[in-house]
Amino acid sequence: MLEVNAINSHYGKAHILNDLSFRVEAGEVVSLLGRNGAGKTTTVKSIMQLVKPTSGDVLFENQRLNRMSPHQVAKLGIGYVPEERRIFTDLTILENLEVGRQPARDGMAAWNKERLFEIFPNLEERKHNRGKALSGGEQQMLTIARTLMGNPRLLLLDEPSEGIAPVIVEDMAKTILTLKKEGLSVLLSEQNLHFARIVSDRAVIIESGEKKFDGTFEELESNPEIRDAYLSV
Amino acid sequence: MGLFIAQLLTGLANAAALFLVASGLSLIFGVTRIVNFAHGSFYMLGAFIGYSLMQVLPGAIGFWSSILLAGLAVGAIGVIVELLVLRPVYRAPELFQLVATFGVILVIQDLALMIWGAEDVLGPRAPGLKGIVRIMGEPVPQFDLALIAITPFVLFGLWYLISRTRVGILVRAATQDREMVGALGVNQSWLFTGVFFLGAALAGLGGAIQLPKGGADLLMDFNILASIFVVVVIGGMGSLPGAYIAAVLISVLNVFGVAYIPQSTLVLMFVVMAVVLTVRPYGLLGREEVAGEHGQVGEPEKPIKPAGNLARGLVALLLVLLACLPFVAEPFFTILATDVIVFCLFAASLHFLLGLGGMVSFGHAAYFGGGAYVAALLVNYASAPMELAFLMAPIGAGLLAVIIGWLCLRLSGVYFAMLTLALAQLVWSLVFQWDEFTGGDDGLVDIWPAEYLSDTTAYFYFTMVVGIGGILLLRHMAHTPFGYALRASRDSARQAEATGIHTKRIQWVAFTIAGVFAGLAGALFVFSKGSVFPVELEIAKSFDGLIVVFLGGVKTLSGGVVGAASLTVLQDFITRFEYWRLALGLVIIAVVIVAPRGIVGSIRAIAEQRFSRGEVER
Amino acid sequence: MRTTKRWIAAIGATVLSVVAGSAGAADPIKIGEINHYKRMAAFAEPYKKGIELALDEVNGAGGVLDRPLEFIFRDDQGKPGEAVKIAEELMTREGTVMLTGTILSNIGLAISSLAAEKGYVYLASEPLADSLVWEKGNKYTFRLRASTYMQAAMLAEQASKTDAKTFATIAPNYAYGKDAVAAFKKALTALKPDVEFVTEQWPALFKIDAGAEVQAIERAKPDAIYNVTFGGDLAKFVREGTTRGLFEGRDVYGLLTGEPEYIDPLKDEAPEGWTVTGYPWYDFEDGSNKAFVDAYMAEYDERPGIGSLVGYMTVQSIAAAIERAGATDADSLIAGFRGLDVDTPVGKIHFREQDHQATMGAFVGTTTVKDGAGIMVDWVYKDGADYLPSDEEVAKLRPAN
Amino acid sequence: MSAVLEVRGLTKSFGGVLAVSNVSFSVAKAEMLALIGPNGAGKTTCFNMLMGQLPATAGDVLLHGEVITGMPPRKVWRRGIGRTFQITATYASMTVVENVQMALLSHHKRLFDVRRFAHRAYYDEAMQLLELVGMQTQSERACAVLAYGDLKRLELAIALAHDPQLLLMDEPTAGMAPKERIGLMQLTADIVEERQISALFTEHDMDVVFSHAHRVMVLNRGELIANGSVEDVRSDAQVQEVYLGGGSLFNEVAEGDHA
Repeated sequence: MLEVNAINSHYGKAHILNDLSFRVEAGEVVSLLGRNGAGKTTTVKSIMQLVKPTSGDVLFENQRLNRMSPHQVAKLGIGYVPEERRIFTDLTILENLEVGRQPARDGMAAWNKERLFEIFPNLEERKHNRGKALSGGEQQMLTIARTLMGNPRLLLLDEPSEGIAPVIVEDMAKTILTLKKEGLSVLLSEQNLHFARIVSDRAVIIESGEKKFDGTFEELESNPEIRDAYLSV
Repeated sequence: MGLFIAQLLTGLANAAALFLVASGLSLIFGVTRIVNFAHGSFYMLGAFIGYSLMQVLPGAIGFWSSILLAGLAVGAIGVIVELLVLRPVYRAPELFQLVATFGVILVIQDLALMIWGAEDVLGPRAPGLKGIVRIMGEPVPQFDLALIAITPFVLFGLWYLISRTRVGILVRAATQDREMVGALGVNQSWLFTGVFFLGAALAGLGGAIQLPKGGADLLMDFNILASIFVVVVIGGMGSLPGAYIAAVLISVLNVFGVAYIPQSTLVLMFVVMAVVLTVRPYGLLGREEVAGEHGQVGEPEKPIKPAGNLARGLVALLLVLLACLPFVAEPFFTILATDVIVFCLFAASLHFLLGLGGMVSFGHAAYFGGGAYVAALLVNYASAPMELAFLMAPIGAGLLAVIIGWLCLRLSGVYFAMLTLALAQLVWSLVFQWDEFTGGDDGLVDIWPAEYLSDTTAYFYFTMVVGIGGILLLRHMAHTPFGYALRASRDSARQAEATGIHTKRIQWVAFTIAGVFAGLAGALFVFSKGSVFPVELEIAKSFDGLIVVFLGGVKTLSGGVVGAASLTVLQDFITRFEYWRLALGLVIIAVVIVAPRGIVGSIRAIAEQRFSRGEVER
Repeated sequence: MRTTKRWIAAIGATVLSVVAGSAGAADPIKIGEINHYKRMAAFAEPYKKGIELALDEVNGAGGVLDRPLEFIFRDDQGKPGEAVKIAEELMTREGTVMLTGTILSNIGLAISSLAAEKGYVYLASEPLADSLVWEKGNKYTFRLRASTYMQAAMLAEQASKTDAKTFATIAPNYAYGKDAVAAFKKALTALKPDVEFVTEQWPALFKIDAGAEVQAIERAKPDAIYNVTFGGDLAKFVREGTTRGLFEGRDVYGLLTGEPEYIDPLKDEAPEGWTVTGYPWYDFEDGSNKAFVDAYMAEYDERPGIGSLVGYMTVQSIAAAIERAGATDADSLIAGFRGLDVDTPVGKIHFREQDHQATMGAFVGTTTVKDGAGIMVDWVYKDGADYLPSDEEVAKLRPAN
Repeated sequence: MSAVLEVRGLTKSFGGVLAVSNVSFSVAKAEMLALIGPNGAGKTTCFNMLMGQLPATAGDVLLHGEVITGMPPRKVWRRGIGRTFQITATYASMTVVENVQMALLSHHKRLFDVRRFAHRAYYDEAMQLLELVGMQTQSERACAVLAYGDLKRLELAIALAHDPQLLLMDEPTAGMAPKERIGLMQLTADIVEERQISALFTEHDMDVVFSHAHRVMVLNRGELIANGSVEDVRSDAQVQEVYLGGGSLFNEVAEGDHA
């Protein structure tokens, strides 16, 4: 579904991603693990074309994304949930959802407000409230809901558990599993290993913009060297 | 009572065009964060295009459709400007785009002169609305009533568009975080273009709809600029109802001002603005600016280090070369070099504020002109010797900066900029209109230097010592603890405050220092020209300063000076041609597009790419 | 530090680019002409055409002192500081022998001050400020055109002949407007001590709020109105005033209102029955005025403005002064101008020795609309010599040289 | 043991909504006290009131018995409280060492000095602080290019520049890799121990909290619902419900992980 082929990305002068390659298959949830500064966010942004890779290809359903602008990428069916949440604080919840709305896609049930409120009941209660009145957890839910309104086939989640109370993180995990059942593919950038393990099928570990590991969590478990070097607890 | 109502209606009618133009500016600023200096030019184009259309389209239908078509045409011109000029520079540092819009002003001025000629044109009167209606015995023009009736519909239409439609939701979302809107699948470029179309169209509509009350002329672009900025700021940047309330407030107050204090014209508007912003810093319906919330803060400045020995040696050598100028070049070049140094000092003082302090002052001319006026007034009234007058100029300008700085520093960002503009305009209008004391527009003349400096060469050396000395002093200050504290207050006021730095006081002192050095430049200026006039306090002068600082590179230490020197020399050359405004405008736009980090910033970026090392500017 | 290096390079580049621009053939006498060609194009263009017309005539007749006369035109962007710089450049680099030009009074004053400081001769052609030859007058500065005071006094004379007792004034809120009102009040009060000024309106220049101004004047119920507004302000004032009936049954006196540059844009909405100063180019039947208008229209195929006349007379005055001086150094030129008599389209004018003001007068008449355009009828030419203060008064006003 | 900091009935309302409601607690000398709670519970608001960045609606803050409520942050700082921020706040246009020098210049009251160059001032002192947090090798890098975790460490160095009595650390380890988290907290613990100063910190990583805090307070919807030892708080039913969660999904995995 998504294929990242030897991309290099720079941020200013700093070389962040170094010949990074990995894949996400249809219906799969993949965790992108690594410590802060390893290049996780840059990877997500490079897929989204918010950062332009200087070389290499990003392919989504065999279409080359390079040189597209972010809105074209989004239109193709990639939904982006940024790290800093970035909800529109002056807009109501309903309006936030409206910003994300895109036409339905063939072969998938389109998301609408009613369906989303089933998954995120908290949001319905406060649908006329402005974004700034929401708690951190609610804001995070809204970001995901807003992105789902675009009916993506692949969801890019950048550190969704960051700064969220453990109890909400549990809800988040349930949500991701629900979405997986709906047929969505997910690429999850995470630091919370516990969380990543529950929701994802496979892990990709990066360090200094290079891939260090790609495999299932069982394989990761059986490779303590890798685990300790890049993630160790 | 009848007169009171008639006056109220006059005010409401006057508010119409003002609101249309200001709402367009507010909308464009809200979404694109561009302070569009060229908005007055759109207004002027609306008037001229509307006028031309009315010549060919007959009758009432022709009249009203001309107004609409003028709006659409100006909207289309706005789109062209957005696509060709602004789109390439959206990623440049914040506020850099205003340099480009300044280029657009120049280009449009000359194009309008080419197309419509120099003579003012009088707009045709509205067919069927030429007469008056008697309201309680007072005559009220029918067209005034039409304007009063139309404006709320426009306001409602805009309000509905912005708050009830999907497009409006997207516009508001983009106002806050345009990158995120793009990442959600919305083509934000077209959203921007659309907003620019709408904003420009509103300005064009404003220009066309006032035709029956006036006409079109080549000065109307700058003439409306200050008023619409005032309206937008009083109403709250980005708020349409705010713009309407402010337009009505200003217009109605103006009508009563004319009736009861006729001398108050000009000053009144700025007093109202100063009062409103003192009570409500973000305007009547504006909301607080949260720094960096728009996701386009731009990359931070590079760390700085004092110049090394090699660089110092080079500077010394160049100064020696400069000192040889009177011996090798014609006298005129000594005069030009004097002008260049004076302007460089002015730019350096603004850069100190803007670059190091992160405080964007739109009214820096107040201290330049203020210093010049202090010196001139002392010479004129107290027959002060040149030395004393020269010394008092920076002190006087500094005092002015102390007061204005105190008022403005309660705000930040664009609101700060706007308040500095308003207060500078207040100073300007006082000087302009208090002619018993300041000579008004006729200025103060015969302010010549002391005997021993009266020779052009002697004055050049004097300027070199004082001017370049001032520039070097400002530069030195950047490397001292105070300069660091100033940068710290800019980079992170939170951290600075949490580590014992009184950021507002640091900024206040810096504001004053910038005022002092601008005043020093003003003193050098007045004695080199022998006279001073209110134009030295005008918006255009402040803009000149901003343009050169941005053009030179706001995020580099030498940007202000390099920009000032380049522009002065370029201008001296280019104004020899007939359509120099067109040429200068195009040159400015070209530089903006080619070198979005400014001249020095771009040269440095190229050098860094080539040598790919060094995070430190020398 | 890159700063200074670039800066020098930039200077050097200009040096190179402009050094290649000297040397000529017949060694003309050069005059530096500074004006706001862009900022005030509607006024500066006819003025420049007037100059060029006169230059052709002067040079066609063999020039002055057997040398061709040449004007070097430069645009000052409407900035006094820029004008001073250009003046210096013209005098030091271009080799001009004297300066002339400007419409705006403030720039005229700036150049005049420079002229005195540096010893350049300056003929202020169009600026109207009274102080140019009086309070700020100096040895090197001469002025051609009838000043604000003179023209206001002409209108005051007309106003004194009616039985209007209460007056309202409206003038742009800056130096020229205030001078014009003060001069009118002074002259009128002198002629008719019992007049009363019931309101003074001061709209901001080019930012008039015409509806409000008309209401404020109407509220004061004056017998007569004295108008100094011009340009876009005038248009708006006239339109609002006409619509709201302000001018019905009132005498209106308009300074400069009858000049083609100001009245033409009003077309068929030009005010009727106002007493104004202006230039009735369409109404000359014969004589030197007619000859000038004909020559101008033959050359340019458009009507002359008052600026055209001033430009033409500027060249005539300068040519005459140089011829009379016999040399082009400053002292000779001053001697040439002082007491100079020049034959011009409006007749003989005289450059007074006591204040360097020329006695060029103005046309005063009544406005009306004919064939969709505003014109002056019943006009007379008033000689400026009759509207200047007495010599003692001038001596008091003018600093001793 | 006398209290370094004492908070009495601290309250903050934003337009009638209570963000922090009648919170009272004290911090003892050389104590590491954690303040935990869900996002939006009022932790940062609390910090902002302690430091003077936000005026309190009601209540008092006492430092060594002196009331500091209502003082601006810079004065609170001079009295001996240093803080780090949830969203890092550093001087992006300066080098790492200059960031620390800036705090030292402020500490030595040399901010208005325009005679000497700043980049030489207190250089050695600044380098020592950087060494303490393990940032000495990056001292000449531009702050703007630092990784997030390094910024957090730099903030700590800045906060230590004036030898504070109390450190306020708002989510000091957010955005760090697990190993770095432990390292930073261990470093903090060492400093607290060695200098006998106190630290009050907020944190979402329960591993960090439970392994380093001497005492834990839980804030929920502006109210302090628990205040006690790690064990007490961990087993508190209310805390589990509103914050820690049942752990149905996590615990087994987490346990396995630690094994």
